[in-house]
Amino acid sequence: MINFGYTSNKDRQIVFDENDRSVYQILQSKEPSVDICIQCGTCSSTCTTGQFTQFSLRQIIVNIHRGEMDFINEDIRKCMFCGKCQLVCPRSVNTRNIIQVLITILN
Amino acid sequence: MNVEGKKLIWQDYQKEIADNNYYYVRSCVRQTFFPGSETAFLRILKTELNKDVCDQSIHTSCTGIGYHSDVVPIETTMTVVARQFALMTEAGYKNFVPSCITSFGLYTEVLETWHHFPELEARIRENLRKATGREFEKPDNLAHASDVIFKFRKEIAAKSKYRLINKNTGEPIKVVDHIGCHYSKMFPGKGIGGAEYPYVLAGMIEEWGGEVIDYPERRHCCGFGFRQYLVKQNRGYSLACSRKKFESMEPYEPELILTNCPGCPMFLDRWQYAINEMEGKSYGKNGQGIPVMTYEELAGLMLGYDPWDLGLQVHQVGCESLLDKIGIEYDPDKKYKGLEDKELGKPKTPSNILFV
Amino acid sequence: MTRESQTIAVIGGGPAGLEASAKLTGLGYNVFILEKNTEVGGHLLDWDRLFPDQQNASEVLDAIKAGLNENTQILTGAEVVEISENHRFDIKLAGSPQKITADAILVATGFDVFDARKKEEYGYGIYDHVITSAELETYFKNKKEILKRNGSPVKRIAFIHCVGSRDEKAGVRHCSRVCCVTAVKQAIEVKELYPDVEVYLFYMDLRMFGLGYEELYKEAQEIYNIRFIRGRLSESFENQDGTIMVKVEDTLAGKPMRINVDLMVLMVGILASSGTSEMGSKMGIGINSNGFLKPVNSHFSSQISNRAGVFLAGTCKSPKNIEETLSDARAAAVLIDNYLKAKIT
Amino acid sequence: MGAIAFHPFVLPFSIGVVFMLTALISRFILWKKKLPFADNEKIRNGFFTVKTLYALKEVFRESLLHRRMHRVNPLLGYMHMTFAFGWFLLILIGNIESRLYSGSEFNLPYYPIFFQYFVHDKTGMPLEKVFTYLMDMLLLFVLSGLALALIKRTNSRLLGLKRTTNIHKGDRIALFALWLIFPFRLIAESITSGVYHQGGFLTDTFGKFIDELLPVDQLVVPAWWAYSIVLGVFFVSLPFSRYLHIPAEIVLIFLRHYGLKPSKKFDHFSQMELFSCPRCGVCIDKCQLASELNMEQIPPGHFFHSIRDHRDDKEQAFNCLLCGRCEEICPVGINTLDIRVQRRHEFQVQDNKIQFPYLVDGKAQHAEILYFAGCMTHLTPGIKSSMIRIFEATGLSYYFMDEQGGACCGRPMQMAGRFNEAKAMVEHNQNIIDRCRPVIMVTSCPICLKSFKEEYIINAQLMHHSEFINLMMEKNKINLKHSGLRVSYHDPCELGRGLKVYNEPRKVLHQLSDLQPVQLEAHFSLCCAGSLGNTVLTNPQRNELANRTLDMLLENDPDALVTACPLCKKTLAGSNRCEVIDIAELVAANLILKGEPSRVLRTPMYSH
Repeated sequence: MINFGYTSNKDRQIVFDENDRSVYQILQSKEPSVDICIQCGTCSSTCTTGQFTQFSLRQIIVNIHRGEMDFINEDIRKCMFCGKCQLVCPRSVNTRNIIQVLITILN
Repeated sequence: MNVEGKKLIWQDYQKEIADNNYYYVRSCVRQTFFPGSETAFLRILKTELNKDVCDQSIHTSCTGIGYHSDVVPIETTMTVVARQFALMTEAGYKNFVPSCITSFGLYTEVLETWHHFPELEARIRENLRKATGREFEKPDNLAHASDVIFKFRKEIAAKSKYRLINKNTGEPIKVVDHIGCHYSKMFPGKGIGGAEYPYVLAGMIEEWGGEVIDYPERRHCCGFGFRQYLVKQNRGYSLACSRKKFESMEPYEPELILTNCPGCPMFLDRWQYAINEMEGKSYGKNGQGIPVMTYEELAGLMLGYDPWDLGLQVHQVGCESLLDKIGIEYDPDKKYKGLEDKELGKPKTPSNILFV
Repeated sequence: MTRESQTIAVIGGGPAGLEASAKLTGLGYNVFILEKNTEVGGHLLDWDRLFPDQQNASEVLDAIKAGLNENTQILTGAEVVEISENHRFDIKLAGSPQKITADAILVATGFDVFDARKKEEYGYGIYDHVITSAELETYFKNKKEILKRNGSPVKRIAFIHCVGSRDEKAGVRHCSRVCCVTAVKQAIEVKELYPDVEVYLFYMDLRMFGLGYEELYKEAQEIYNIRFIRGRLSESFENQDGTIMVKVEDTLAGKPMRINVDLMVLMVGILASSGTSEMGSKMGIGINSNGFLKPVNSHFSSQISNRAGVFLAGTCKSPKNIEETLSDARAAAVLIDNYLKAKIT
Repeated sequence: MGAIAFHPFVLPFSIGVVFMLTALISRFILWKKKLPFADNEKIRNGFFTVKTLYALKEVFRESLLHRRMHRVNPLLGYMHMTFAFGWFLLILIGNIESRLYSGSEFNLPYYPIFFQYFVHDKTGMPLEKVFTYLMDMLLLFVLSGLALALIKRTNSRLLGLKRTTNIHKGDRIALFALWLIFPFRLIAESITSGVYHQGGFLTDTFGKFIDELLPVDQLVVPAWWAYSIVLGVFFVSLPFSRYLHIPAEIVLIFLRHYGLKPSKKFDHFSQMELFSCPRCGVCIDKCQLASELNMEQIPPGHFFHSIRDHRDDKEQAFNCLLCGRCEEICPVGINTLDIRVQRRHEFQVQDNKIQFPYLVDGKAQHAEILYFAGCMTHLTPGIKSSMIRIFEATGLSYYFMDEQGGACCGRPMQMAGRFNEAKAMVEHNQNIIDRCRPVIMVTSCPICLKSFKEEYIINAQLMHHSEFINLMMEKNKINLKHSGLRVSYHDPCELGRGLKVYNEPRKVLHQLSDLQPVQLEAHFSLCCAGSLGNTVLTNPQRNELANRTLDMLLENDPDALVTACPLCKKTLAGSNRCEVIDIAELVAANLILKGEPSRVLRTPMYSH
């Protein structure tokens, strides 16, 4: 093996068919309202934690659906559970339970 | 796949290609990467097809690499391009044939720009006049060298000694084509077959007996992308692009990659070696690489030229497996011998698998 | 003169033309419906069920047709060649000595769906498993099974929104409005037929403008497990096994994405039909930048053309759903009546 | 007397008693050993004090008389009282009777129980007739309770219970044994009396009746066998059935008097509370999830049962509003909410990593009043601006701690049982509050207030804005005019049952408006269903509950509904059935300010 001084860059593409999307399936079975999210971003904009960090429930949901699980476990632990997201969600997604279920599934 | 549908599209992208009297401009890098290719082009046109080709040594780089790397301003580039046209005009030619895809894209872009902004053209004429005292006519016909070979693919086939057919099985050789990005992605109408399903190389492969293989990442760039390769820190990105293509084509088991751009054969060839050195992965059959060729090299092989005259020994991925399949005769001992049997020196063989 | 002595030529026998004719004959006028095709009904003939309540298109068409009375004359296969004006309009039809004389003309020449072949990179007409929404509708209508070319079942379907809508590269700047909800409707229908099929919708925006559409969208998520991915198809490719590789940017995850599907359905947009453009140029009616016919004022006289006695109804003016089309046709009928009454007195 | 009275049929009873006592005593000894040192210390220090006497008094009042149960449901109270107090008296009087007869201090334990078998002629015994009458009377008393128990089991509605608890295997044996004890005693004593004519008004009469039908002299011994067996069965099954609540409650009462309290973790005190639950079922009807949404398994009666039986209680633990209606009503005074949260904690992933590293010291500023609006209040800006207006009217200096948003108070995390995480937030906010050094700390959110009261150490008068407004009113710092509105007041759970703030908001509202009564108020108020305590409920379920609550609140057709919690406001307003305003908003709109005309509350948006 030769070190040329560079390596092949990691592909950023979401390879949907190869990603492990099982967490979404479990989440979906335990909290079906995750399905009706329309990714409007209201939750992430009102988020108390969002004032301090890049935390976004919207992105967490979409990334889990795509099986992009990097950092999800760290991210969900940033949530303070205050419930503002639940109050503002136009689709009435049970946001807090999504966090609750994820914390259980991912540990 | 519905080939009929593809043909409908090909019909929409027909292109006028002059049939004689070409003014040939060479590529900066091809002569060092694949030195036999341009020689083969001239030999085919002049001796096989009896065409008039003007090949001068006084033209310069088109500045394309510098232009796309943001180091040469556009007016400078246009003036250099204007000088190339002036040389053509002075030599009495009207059909401009660049060897390089980047050049072809650049000439097309300059001509299009002048078409829409005549005042710019006037200023460039003025610049050229001031700098060199030359005047120029815009070419009547601008075609890439691969367009010219495409135009005469049937004539070449008629004169061919070999066909792209496995002599043992009688099956056509499976070839993937890779078109240089600047050939038609910028101006789909200027490329044979357009940008989505280019036909220029596919037409040659079909005509010479091979089977064209489509694969999902066919349109993806080889990874040259000037700034990606030229800066060493970015080189991993270049490598990743080629790797994406290899991984995508691998299941189709192609036996040859055919290219028409200076950079693409370079990267598709050398990166196979680099990936193998880094990770031990190879994409051809039996742990071998997939041979990569330029269209001139392939045309030359079909016409029975000696592989070593075509410069196939400077390829990183050895082409002997393909030559054997087609049944092309060659002398293995002469591989690393130059003109008058001068020793060229042997490359260091890759450590883990036999690539050369 | 009375209403009974006056004649109106309705060009185009789609929902708008038929509905306007029904209202006009109801008022007592004589109406000629000039239909280029062999049958009246327009695109409704090819449609199976309508959003958002899944009513049968044929029921709707029958209800419209039921309004026609004996004062209506339907001429099918009738292509307008020339229109001349001499107090009244004289209309010459192709291949027919018959000349129609009318006191007013209603243009209801409708729309054509976008020719998906123009989006070459999507592979329609080239890849085996790429169809349009209009084709899918005929599958539903003819109870044709949705299978792969080799007869094996389809496991995953992608619906691609905005094919020939909101696409300057395809020369279409407008939003075709109804395709979003059509995609949702068709996705649900697919799931009803094949509950195990995975369905993905690739969209830029979801424009659920009508009452009941948003509910349908939510139903798709909640009941049918249909997934929406916000990303517009850049290009597709046919894999070795005939599946289609869909390449999008997953804009919400902020990453490029690729996903293999067995069937790709292109939600083709609504364009002014060739007949619409033809009528526009033949009669000197204004054409807007999207290729649709331009009424004199799009707010308060949206059924009146710039040429006296020529009226416009339906999707020759803009993409519309059935409800809007029929309302528009009825409005046109009223305006034609007003126009002719003024002439009578 | 002479020889010791004995018959083999006393064995089942005797073995049962010995077994039960052994099981109970060993259980309690084991349990006490596991108690933390501090708790044991409390027990040691309290034992020889007046606390023991108070505990005894409470045991008498609650374990025997069931006073609290009487208050909740008289019939149910009576039923429990007959079993507990009636049986207790039967044993007590029976003992006295047998001792008086034998004149001995020492009796074998079974002797008083089977006294009627061993002694047929009590002539010469002091107060012979009185005892005979009393014992029959007491037996009748217990039997009347048994009749009620049978009715409760078959038709609970007659006892004012819409639902009752279910019985499970272990319980069933104990329950049937218990039911049979007193009828069998009646039969045994009556048959004996049928032979020897020794009984009182009940047993003698019944004995004569049986004598007419059956050969009573042959039935005497079998009848006593039967009575002894059911007693034995009951005693053996008691430690393994819900009847463990009888001894457990007594122990619990003592422990409470010695100062033991529920902790955050599910510990031995929690277990004692759990075993003290008699599964009387009064909590079931009070639970809105059970009564409105048919989630039968949620109320503590069932929830505790699942824990005791080691069944999966996760759903039950999390699907609870923590509204406190069950705790309020519980006759045993079990801390139902604490146990619920303790169980949640058990299910949570214990994470000892540093929580919320992104929380860095926030800005602090000294002022007389420190105002913490709370996360939810940021979604009801009307409350925030009203509070600012009120603060300004008081002329006191104030600092709005989370004006630009801040960390959550930690209560929602606490309620979810994630204590480490909650602690991190508490520490963050505590630090800011300490640096602010306020005189009064006001919050608009009862959820936060509860957390501040329980989790924080705040050296200031800590109060909800309704209390603050009342205080300012009483000190004449603000003056209010009547709004002219008829309003109804909704007690937020956390403010009312959680913190016992019932009067202050009402006092303020009386000043401001025409306050209408509602059917369920204060202690008994309904939850709005927006509760952060529940993570499981779906939105349609929450809407359903909110609508039922509104049905009750809007009975008197008020002009507006007033509440004192941003979450209640949002939840109740979501139905669009009436104008919902916060008490602060009503106050702010009706402040009498010098030199400025007071604002008029906008007209109600929804007419009804």
